[in-house]
Formats: sequence, C-alpha cells, structure tokens
Amino acid sequence: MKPENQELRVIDTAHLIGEVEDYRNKGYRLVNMSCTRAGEEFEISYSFELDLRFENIRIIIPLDADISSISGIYWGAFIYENEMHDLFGVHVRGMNIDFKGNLIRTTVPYSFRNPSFRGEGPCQDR
Amino acid sequence: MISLTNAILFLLLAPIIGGLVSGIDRKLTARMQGRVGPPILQPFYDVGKLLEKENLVVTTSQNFYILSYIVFIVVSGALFFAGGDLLLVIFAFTLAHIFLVLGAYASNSPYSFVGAERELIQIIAYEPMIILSAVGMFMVTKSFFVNEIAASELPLILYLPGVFIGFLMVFTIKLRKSPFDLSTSHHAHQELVKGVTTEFTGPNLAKIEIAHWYENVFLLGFVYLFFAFNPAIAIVAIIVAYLLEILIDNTFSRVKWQLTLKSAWIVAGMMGLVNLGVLYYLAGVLI
Amino acid sequence: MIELPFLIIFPAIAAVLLLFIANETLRNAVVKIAALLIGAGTIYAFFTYFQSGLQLFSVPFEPASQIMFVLELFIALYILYVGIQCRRYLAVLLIIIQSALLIYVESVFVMGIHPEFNLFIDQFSLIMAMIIGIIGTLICVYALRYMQTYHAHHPEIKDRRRLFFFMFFVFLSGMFGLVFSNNLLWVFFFWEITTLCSFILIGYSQTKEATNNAFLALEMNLLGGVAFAGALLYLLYVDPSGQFLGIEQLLTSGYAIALVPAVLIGFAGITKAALMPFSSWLVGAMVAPTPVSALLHSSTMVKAGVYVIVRFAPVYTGTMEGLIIGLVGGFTFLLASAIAISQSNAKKVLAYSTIANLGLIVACAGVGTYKLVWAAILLIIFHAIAKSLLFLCVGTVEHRIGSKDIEDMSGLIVRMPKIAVMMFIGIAGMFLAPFGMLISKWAAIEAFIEAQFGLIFVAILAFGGSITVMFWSKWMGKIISVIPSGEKVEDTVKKEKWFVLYLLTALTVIVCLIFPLISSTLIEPFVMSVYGQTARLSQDNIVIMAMMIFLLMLMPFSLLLYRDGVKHVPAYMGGRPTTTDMRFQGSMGITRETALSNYYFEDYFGEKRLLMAGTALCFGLILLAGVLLTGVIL
Amino acid sequence: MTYLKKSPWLLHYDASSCNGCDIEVLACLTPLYDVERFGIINTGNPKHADVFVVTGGVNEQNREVIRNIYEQMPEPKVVVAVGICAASGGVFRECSNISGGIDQLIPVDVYVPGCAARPESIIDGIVKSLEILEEKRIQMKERAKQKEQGRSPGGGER
Amino acid sequence: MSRQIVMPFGPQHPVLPEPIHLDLVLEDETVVDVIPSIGYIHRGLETLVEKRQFPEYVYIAERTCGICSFIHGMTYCQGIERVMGLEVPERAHYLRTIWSEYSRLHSHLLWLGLFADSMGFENLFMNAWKHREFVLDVMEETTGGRVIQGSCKVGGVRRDIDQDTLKRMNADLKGFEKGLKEMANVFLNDDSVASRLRGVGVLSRNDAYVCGAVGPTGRGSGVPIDARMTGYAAYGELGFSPVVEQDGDCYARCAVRVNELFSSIEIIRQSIDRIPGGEIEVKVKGNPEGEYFSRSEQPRGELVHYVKGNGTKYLARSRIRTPTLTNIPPLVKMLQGCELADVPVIVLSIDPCIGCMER
Repeated sequence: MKPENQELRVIDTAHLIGEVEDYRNKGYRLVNMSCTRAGEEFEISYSFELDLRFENIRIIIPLDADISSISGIYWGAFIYENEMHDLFGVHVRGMNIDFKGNLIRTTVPYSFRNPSFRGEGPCQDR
Repeated sequence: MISLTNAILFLLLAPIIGGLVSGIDRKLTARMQGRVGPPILQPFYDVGKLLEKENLVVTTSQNFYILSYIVFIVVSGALFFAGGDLLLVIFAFTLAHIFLVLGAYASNSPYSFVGAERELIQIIAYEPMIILSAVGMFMVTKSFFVNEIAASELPLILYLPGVFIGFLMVFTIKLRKSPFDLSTSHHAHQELVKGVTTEFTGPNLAKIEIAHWYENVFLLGFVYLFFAFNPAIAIVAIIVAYLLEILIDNTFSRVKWQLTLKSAWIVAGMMGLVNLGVLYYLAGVLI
Repeated sequence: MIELPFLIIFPAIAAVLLLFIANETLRNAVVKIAALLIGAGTIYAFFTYFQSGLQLFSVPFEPASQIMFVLELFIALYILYVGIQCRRYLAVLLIIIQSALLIYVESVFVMGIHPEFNLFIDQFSLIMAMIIGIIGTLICVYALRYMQTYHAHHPEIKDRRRLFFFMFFVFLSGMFGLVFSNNLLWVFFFWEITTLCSFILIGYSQTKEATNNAFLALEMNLLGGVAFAGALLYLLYVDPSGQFLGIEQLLTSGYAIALVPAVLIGFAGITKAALMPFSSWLVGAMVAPTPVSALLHSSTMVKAGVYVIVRFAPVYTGTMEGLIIGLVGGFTFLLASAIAISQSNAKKVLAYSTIANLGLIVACAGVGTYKLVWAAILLIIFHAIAKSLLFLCVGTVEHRIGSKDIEDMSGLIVRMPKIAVMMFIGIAGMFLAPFGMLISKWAAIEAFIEAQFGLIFVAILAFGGSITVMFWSKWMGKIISVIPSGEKVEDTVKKEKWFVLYLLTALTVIVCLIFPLISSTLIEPFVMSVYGQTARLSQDNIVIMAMMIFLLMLMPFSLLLYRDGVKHVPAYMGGRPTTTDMRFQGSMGITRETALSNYYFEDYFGEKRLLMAGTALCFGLILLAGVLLTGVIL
Repeated sequence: MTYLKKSPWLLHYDASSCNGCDIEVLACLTPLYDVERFGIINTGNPKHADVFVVTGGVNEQNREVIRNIYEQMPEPKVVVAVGICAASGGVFRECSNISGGIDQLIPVDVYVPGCAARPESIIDGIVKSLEILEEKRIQMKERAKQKEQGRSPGGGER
Repeated sequence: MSRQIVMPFGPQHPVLPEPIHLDLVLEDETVVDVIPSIGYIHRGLETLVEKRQFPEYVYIAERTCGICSFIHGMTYCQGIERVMGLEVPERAHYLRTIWSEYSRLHSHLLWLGLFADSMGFENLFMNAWKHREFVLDVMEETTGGRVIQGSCKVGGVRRDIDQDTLKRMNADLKGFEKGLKEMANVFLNDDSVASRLRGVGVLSRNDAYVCGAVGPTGRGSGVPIDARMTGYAAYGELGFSPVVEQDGDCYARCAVRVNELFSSIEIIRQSIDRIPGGEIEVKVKGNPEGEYFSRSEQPRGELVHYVKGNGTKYLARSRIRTPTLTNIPPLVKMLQGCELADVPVIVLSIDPCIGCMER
C-alpha cells in the first residue's frame, strides 16, 4: 500500500473565496466539504484534487458565524452546504440552491451540533 | 345472421381461456428468465384474491367507469364472436377503452392521469392498423361481418401478409407487452407506478384483469380470422403468434411513446397500406 | 308553397323589427316569439313536404331578382366602404372583381331572363332547413342571455345588441334562402348575405383582433364569391337563355356543362367551409361571441359550403376534379384533427374539429358515390347538433369560470355537474360509438372502399379517426376528473340557457336513436332520387347500436350500487402525505398542489407546422384542379 | 376461499435501512429464489398490495410516509418487518435520527430477523404472514356480516 | 394557463428500492424542472462515533450501505490505520482487494439489473441478478455474509482464504466471465436498449467537473477519476487503468460499468496470482490521534472517510462522503429537459445508493 500525501492548510475565513477560486482556476475538482465541531468552534474543511494531488484547506469559525457559499464557483457545492446547514446549523450565505433546512429533516434540529454523549463509559443505555 | 350461441359461449369460456393464456404466458416468461414461475392457474388466484379485497377508491365514479369498461369489452367481444360487423366491434372496443381511460382520469392522480394520456397514445397508435386490417378482410371477402369472413374459403393470410405483420405489431401494443407497454401492466411501473390502474383496488382491479382476458381472447380471435380457411392452421397460427409476442416481450426494453407512435403508424400503416394498395389494384385479377 | 317564402322573409322582418327595439324585455319577447314561429314553420314545412320529394316553385313576384341585385350592390358598396376605411385593399379588390362580374352578368345576360322556377324543396333542403330552423333558433334564444352576460363581463365592448340580433335573423333568412333557392343567382345573393353576416358578427367586439379576423374571413369568402360569380358567368356564356341557372335543371342536364360551374362553386364551398388552405379564417372567427361561433361557424353557415358541394356531388362522381376536391377535404380532415390535439383553447379545438368534419363531408361529397353522399348528409346532421351543443356548453362554462381553456375545466363534473354531463354527451356524440358522428364515419369507411381511389380516403379516415379519439377523450378526461375542492358555480345559469342546452342534449341522443328513421324518410329518398340507388345500414347493426345506447344510458344507474360501503382514500402520491384537497408534501418542504394537465405534443401536432403542410398540400391540389378546369374550358 | 394465500402481492418500502435487506428482498424475486412460484409479486403500489414489507427503522422524515402507505393499502393487509432495524432499530438504534422499529407506527405482524436478513428467512416470514392475512380476511368478513345484520330491519338495534 | 403536470417521484417508487424524492414538473412528457429532496433514510450514523469505540465502529461503517459494505469498512479501517501508523500485512491488502472487487462485481451486476428494469427489460434484470448470485456465493463462502461481510477490521482482515479456495475461485471466474460477456452484449449492442440510452441524460465533461461527478458517472463523461489509482490496498501493485467513455450519456455510463466488470475480473485474477503468504492482521495498540481523509473507489465512485481521533477510544468525528452525494448535483443537471420515460433511467444511471448518501 502506498499511502497518499495529504496537505492541509488552515486559512483565514476572509481568504476562503480567493483560495477556492485559485483551485478552480488550476483545474482542481471539489472532493468534499466537511464540518467538525471542535470545542466551541467549527472546523470546515474543503478538499480538492487534481491528478491524484489531494489538498485540503480549512477555516475555523465560531459556532454562530456564517460562511459564504462556494456554490458560485463549484456548482455542485450546494449539496454539501445544505447538508452542513441541516446537520450543524452552519449558516451559508448565497447558495445557488437553498433547501432552507429541508434537505435532511432531523428529529433534533441540527443534530450534529451538540454531541449528546462522549467519552468512556457505558453506552448502551440511552 | 348473428349467432347468440357463440356470444354466450364467448361470455362463459373467454375468461377461462384468457386466464389460462395469461397463466401460460407468465409461466413461459418466467422460464425464459430462468425462473420456475407461478402455477398456470395463478391469474385465477390473483383475481379471486382481488375480489376478496376491500374496495378503495379516490372517487366513487371510478366504479362506474370500470363497470362500463368491462361491460362494453364483453359486449363487443360477444359481438365479435357472434359474427357481427367487424368495424362496429372495433368501435365498441374503443368505447370500452375510453371508459378505462376515463376511469383513470376521474381519480385525478398524477400517475393514473399520465397513464391515461399514454393509454390514449396507444389507442391512436393501434387503431388505424386495426381498422386497416378489417378493411383488408373486407377487400378479400367482400364482407365486414365476422361470420362471413370466418366462413370464407379464401386464405386471407396469403392476400394480406403485410396487413398481418402490421397487425402483429399492434397486437403487441394491445397485449400491453414490452416494448410498447407504455401505460400499464407490470412493466411500466418504473415510470408510472401502475399507470392507468394505479388508483384501482380489489374488485375494480379484478374487473380490469378479467376485461383483459376477454380482450385477449378477442385479439386471438382476430388472428384466427387471418387463417380462418383452415381451423387447424389457425390454431397453430394463434399459438405461434402468441409465443412470438412472449418472445418479443422478453427481448426488448420498453420504448418511448414517440417511437411507439411512429413505429405503429409508419411500419404498421405502411405495411398494411402497401398490402391493401396492391390488393386494391390486383383485385380484379386475384379475387 | 307559402312555407318557403315565409321562412325566408319572416326572419328578415323579425330582424328589421329587432333593429329598432332597444328595450331588453321587448327584445327577449320578440326573439323568443320569432324563434318559436320559425321553428314551427320549419316543422310545418317538414310535415308538408317530407314525402313529396323534389318540388319546384316559381315565385309570382317578378321584381324579386331585381331587388336582390340592388341589395347585392348595396352590400358591395358597404364592403367597399369599410374596406377602404380599414385599408384592407385585398377585400376591396375582390369585391370590385366580384361586383364587376356580377354587373356584367346582370347587364349582359340576365335582363331578359326569368328562370321559371326560383325556389325548390327536396329532402336535403328540408334537412338543412330543419337544422337552421331548430338549432339556429335555439341558438338565438340562448344568445339572449349570453349577450347579456357577455356585456356584463366585458364593459369595454360597446353594446350593439340591436345590430347583433338583426344580423342573427338576417342570417337565418339568408340561410333559408340559400337552401331553398333553385336559381343560382338567388343562391349567390344569399351566399353573399351569409358572408356579410359572418363579417359583421366576427367583428362584433370591434377590437383590433376581431376586425382583423373579420376581414380575413371576408377576404377568403369573397375569393369564393368571385369563383361563384365566375360559375354564373360561365353558365350564361354557355347558354345565354339561362336555363342552366336552375340547380335542378343543371344537374339533370347531363354533366358536361355542369362540371365547370360545379368545380367553381365547389371552390366557393371550400372557402366557405374553411377547408385548408382557407381554414385560418374559421379559427380566427372564434374571437366572436360564442353563439356566433355556434350558429355561423359550426352548425349552419359553414354547412352552406358543404351544402353546395353535396348538391353538386353527382357531378363530381368519377371525375378527377371531384377526386381533388375530395382530397382537399380528406387532408383537411386529417391535418385539422391533428392540429386539434395541440390546442388547449376549447373554442379552437371546436373550430379545428369543425374544420376537420367539414373536410370529411367534402371528402365524401367530392368522391360522390351514392353511399358517400348518404354518409355526408348524416355527418351534416349529427355534426350540427353535437357541435352547437358543445359550443353553447363552452360558452356557459366560459362565463362561469372565466376561461375557455380546457385546462381550466378540470373538475367541471364537481363544479358544474349538469353542464359537464351535457358536454360529456356532446363530446361522446362527436367520436364515440354508438353516437352519430361515429356511425357516419363508419358508413364513410365502408363506402370509400368501393369508391375509386377510395383506399387513400380509407387510410385518411383510419388515421384521422383515431387522432380524433385522442383530443376528444383528453378533453373528456379533464372535465370528469374529480377535484374535491371544487365549488359549485352553475346555479347562476339562466333558465333559457338550460332550456336550450337540455333540448340540444336530448336532440343529440334522440337523433342517434331515431337516425334510422331520419335516414329512411329523408336521406334515402333524396339519394335515391339523385342516384337511383341508396345506402343504408344493416338491420342487425342498427339493433345492436340501439342496444348499446340503451346500455350506455343504463350504466350511470350503477353508481347507485356504490352509494355506500366504498372507502375513499386520497390518490397515491409516491407515499407522500396527501390531504384530501389534493395537496401533497413536495420537495424543499413546500406543500404543493396537484397540477395535472393534458398532453399537447406541440412538436408533433403543432398548429404552425401542420397548417403550413396542409396549406401547401391543399393549395397545390386546388391549383391542379384549376389547371384541369382550364383545360376543360378551353 | 383461500385465494389470498395463493397470491400475496408485496409492497416494499425502505424506511431507513442500509440497503442490505432491500436488495435481499429484491433478490427473492430473482431466479435463484423466485418467489413468483408462490404467486408473490412485487407491486410497488400500495393500492394493489397485500403485504407491506418494511426494512429499516423509523426516522422523522419517513414516519408519515410509512403511515400513509399503510393507510392506502386495502384490507386485509399485513406488515412484515424485515431485518433487525425494522424490528428495533438494530445497529442504528442509538443514532440521533432513529426512533426505533416500525411497530411504533403501525402494527407489525411478522418480524424477520437478520442483519441483513437472508432471502430464505424473508420468504419464510412472508409465508408466515399469509396465515395472519387469512385470519384477517375472515375477521373482515365477519365484521361486514355483522354490519349487514345491524342494518337490516330484523337484525336488532343499531 | 400553464400546461404543467407536477408529478411526485418517490419516496415510494417501484424503480428504486430506496426512497429518493423528486418533484418533477412536466410539460407533456418533458421534464422542465426537477426539485430533489433527500433525508428519508437519514439515520445520523456518524453520531455513533460518540457511542462506539473505534474498532467497533467498523460494523457501523459497513452498514452505511448494504451494497458496497465491504469497501466502506475497508476505507474506514485504512483511515484509522493511517492515523495510528499501523503497517497492515500484504496478504491482508490483497484479500481486501479481492473482496473489494467482488463487491464491485456484485454492485455493478445489481445495478445492471435495476438499470435494465428501469427501461422495462425484465428479462435482462433477471439475468443480471442471476449472475450476481454467483458473486454472492463467493462472498458467503469466503466471509460468511452475503451482502454484509464483516470481514474487515482495523489492522487487517478477520478471515483468510485458503490457497485451494483461491485457486477454485480463479477457475470459476472463467465460466462467470463467459456468461457476463453474453449479457454485456445485450447491454451494449441491442437496438432497443440503445434507443433508450443513447443521447439520454448527457453530462458534458465540463459539467461533470464543475458538479463534482465521480466514479462511472464522471468516467462516462470523460473525466478519468479513479481513486484506485492512488494505490491503496494492493492496487498500487496491480496493472489496470480506469475505464473511460467520452459521450457522457446513459449509454456511456452503462458501458463504463459493463467494462468495469471485466476489469474487476482481471484485477481479481491478478490479485489471486500474486497474493503473498503470511499474516493477515497486526495487533492494534493504543488509540488514534490525528485526522485523515481516507479515499477509495467504491462501485459508485470515490468514497471519502474522514476520521479524526482525539486520543480516546472514541473518535472525535467520522465523516463519510459517499459518491452518490456528490453525484446528486450532476443528476439534477442531467434531468433537466429529459423526458418522463427517461427519468428512471437517468436516476439509475448514476447508480444512486441512497442508503450511503444519507447515512
């Protein structure tokens, strides 16, 4: 097995659009967007790939901040952004197709936002 | 001129024959697909079950349309076997089908609505060819009456080969077989759930099924007319024609309505028309 | 013979009376009484003459012809005036040519001629008279209420109802004159009157569109008028004594002379019946108030076109020119039916279906064997009744729901159950066995097989007939689809309208039931007298069809069986939660309403495309006929 | 008569399963297992179905869908819960969006175990459900009879 | 008056065993608008990292999807292994490759069947599924499960396949391949099938790129993305190249998958030929700390398992980005302007796996 090299850069929120446009101009494709809660912040990662070069950029935002959509650059990004909104409650400005919270309806709103149980211990009882 | 006995025989026997044919059809299809398949009597079990089920409707008038559908199918089929006027039989069948279509429209559900539109496309696709077949038979036998056509000594198939091929083509549409099963049947469910029959449950669905049996027997009777000069050959021809349909059913994917309409009109229409044209101008020589 | 002048003159008197009555109540009374008298007169005429076969009459009043000539000049002047005013120079040109021809004919030939028999009546005239006298008057009565509502809905349109009813009754008078005249000069005069009525009534609303369409109709009809005048000229040229001006004399004269005028008049008939390439005027005429469409443009005036063609059918039999006229009719039938599929405006659908059926009648008459003439007359009867019923239904619906689009008629069975049922019967009458139109088509198929080149027509009928099934049934489906939220809006329909609608519905069904009787008392004797042999349906089939009609009438009672014990559930929507008022949960969390609409196949049966094809084809055919005709004349 | 047992028509709905059970339900139709031998057809339309085969557990979105489909099936009808998820939520029981088995919503008649349930057990489950279907039919008929008697004039008070 | 029909497609729809929800707006039979909605089988299984220790979570990962279950498990394990720096034995890599490719065969055959069904070709559906049973038999024999195998674990695999069985598997492939060739012939050369596929649902190369199409959906449009080229498991040592078609229509996507069947068989053969002996697992010590985007090629396209450990037995985050999710935007593009009859065909042509997509 040949493990692939993955680059990860944390960038400033303000530079996001510029960076993404850069990737687009270089011909990278958008592979993934994902959100992770780390303490009182969200880490939002954008992954790109071109000819097996896999690169990630990451922005770190406070829980109640909103981010701007990259769906104007990568048309298909709306699906990740809507998902992120529905699961984490991240507000994304300017999506080309906005489901307004109806892409994934969940029992608990923004169910990934507040982890209910974490750590060692019995886990079978709810 | 019209034989009541035959009409009554049709009333009684057609469902039995139609059901058996449908059962054999399913069995053969299963075999072609490498399966064991249901028992031959399965269609009867299905209808028996449907009759036992609850009747759910969207609107009450659906019942009326379906009842009219089966009544007119039976009436026109009986008329055919009694030896009536072929054109009248065809028009009566159209009337019956319009009732089915209206039943689908009445429920105002998207699937049955689109199914109804497609059923109409099918009707306009097959109807010209059926009429041309009747006209062809008239040109050879000089009669539109089924009993006279059936009694004719002339081998119709030799005079009307093109018409027969055209008829086989629309036969596929009429039997709701792939590649032309646009509006209903077990094949079209990928697009329209169950098409026209979507909103019919239990007893109503059973009626539709029985009406199909009657109709299939009528269609087989139509095939018979082409070979009526020799009943033995006719029976063989019916069997071969039906087997051919099953084979076609199993070796084609469903086509879209455009192709259905075009192929039915162009291929069948031209086949039939060229045949009739030749017959028309050779009429003096041949007959 | 007093009935005939009565039927011709009385409506004209009533018309003049109506021109001066401004009071609505009085007008209602006059219209109803006049309608009653005309209807009674027609029925009286029917019972007087239905057994007597052909009867010729001479009119004792000498100056009648001169009066007509003067009136014709007035009409020409009027048209000249409005034509110049509206800068429609084609109309001006045509009316000048036509008048010149007419003046030439009158001044050179006619002055010394007094054809002996100016009027005649036979079973065919009687049939036409019944259509005019019964259906026409019913529409007049209907129009009273309709126009009242029409002006209430369209305050911007100037109320010219006096003119409207004047034209209506003038028109009735003209139609009676047309079918009773033996003298072709007289026929021509009445022909012009119908053209004028149509022109004025189409332009009734005085909007730009209406005026344009009125002129379009005028121009095309005048084109036919020119041909008609040409026919007169030819006849007088061939025999200056004018003995061939009588239709009866012409038809019995041996066909060598008759062919040229028959084809010219046939061409006039084609323009009047709005066959391709002249179909556009009839479609344009749908801007007129609905009673106008019902009266002029479906049940009577356009029938004048096919009337003359059927009259001359014996002349066409077996000729190339007749075949061409038949083909024009046949292709019109096929293409107009196909265009109707792509239309959603109910009146346009009706217009195209009218054009198609007129085409079919002309196809029958053009080929002109005795069986086909029999079928053509049947078609005229059934079409007139069912079509006027449909027009009036559409008119009523239009005023209640504010639209004549078929898509807006969904769930009519809930909102206006009675109208919907009538419409249902009317539509069924147009294309379903065992109703009239289908019987006629069936007869036509059987007849065409034996005719020369009949196979082409059989094919046209087979394809055209099935296309007809498509557009009628999808309309039918639309009105009977049950929408739960529909609210009833038919209580406001006035009783006069109900009366007319009920009567027409009843007629649609009754005529189907008694058509063997009509056939044996009227059509068969007529065909027999012209051809010496006649067609009829076999006894068995008639019995079977009667049984089917009874069965159809019984079927609705089955609804009683399902009164209770039926469970209702909403329609299946892919498992999505659905409410009974046809809403379901759509994507993006929106609650959507079920929207269903018919297919129109714009790409296949689009109006523009097919119209172009039809125009080219039929225009070519007519040119060919023209070339052939020139050959005959020279 | 016992036609019901000879011609059960299925409707399959994937509530929130991982697909494993779904494709096994489909596999039942295909040549190796061929349930059409028993007259079983997958109809895809609740209005024609007798047996409602559900895989996967209940979540917020499909709650109404399952109930809706169940209500659109004509009586008599049975529900077969295929796979452990349909029975209790299975491995997803503790997922944030799963509220448990199908029986919270609609009465389940037969539970088919397995993750994923094997075609053999699915067929077994459906065959078991047919007995229940038959019972329900008899009950339905009796209810109808009682109603009929209740309505006729001599049939006691209403 | 508009001449539009609003037609609900799904969640309960016979063409797909899984619920997808589209509102189709039709004019005649032409689709003028498509509004998708998902979430009917959203389980939120990624939240289970809070309740399952990382070695147990393999089971959850495997049940992301019942069709490509093995590859999900494997991708997850590879992510953890990378974070923890575990060296997995070569034999385990080869076994994983073999099972992956059998999974691909199973998935593609299943898809071919459903695809045939979507065009109303029932016979072909049955045929495809008949062949699929062969693959499932191999799966069952070697792992114990038909569709969900449970044979992958962090640090290696749970079961070994002995050499005789491998040899027999290799031999059996020959007959299997022959059957497939016959069936492939129908898919690729039959006129009635071609009439339903050619020129339908065209996705241009540029659209495929902008919308993020992956897997056969992208490869059908000439975008040669194949995560196997990164060389995970044993792929780096095997000779193969991505199957690419240029037309971007349903036919191209179908052709890609059909040809991949044979490519998969080839990979299995190579793997069986080259498989080394030795251990099949290493011992796992400690807890993962760190993050990794583990990529692999599922039958439907590129799969990303993002794992983030925080030094406890419970992961901080697992994010599964499945190929179907990124293929939804291209699907919306493709459906625009198609016909009603094409909708099932186009929807299936991306091989949607809703179970994966919504997790």
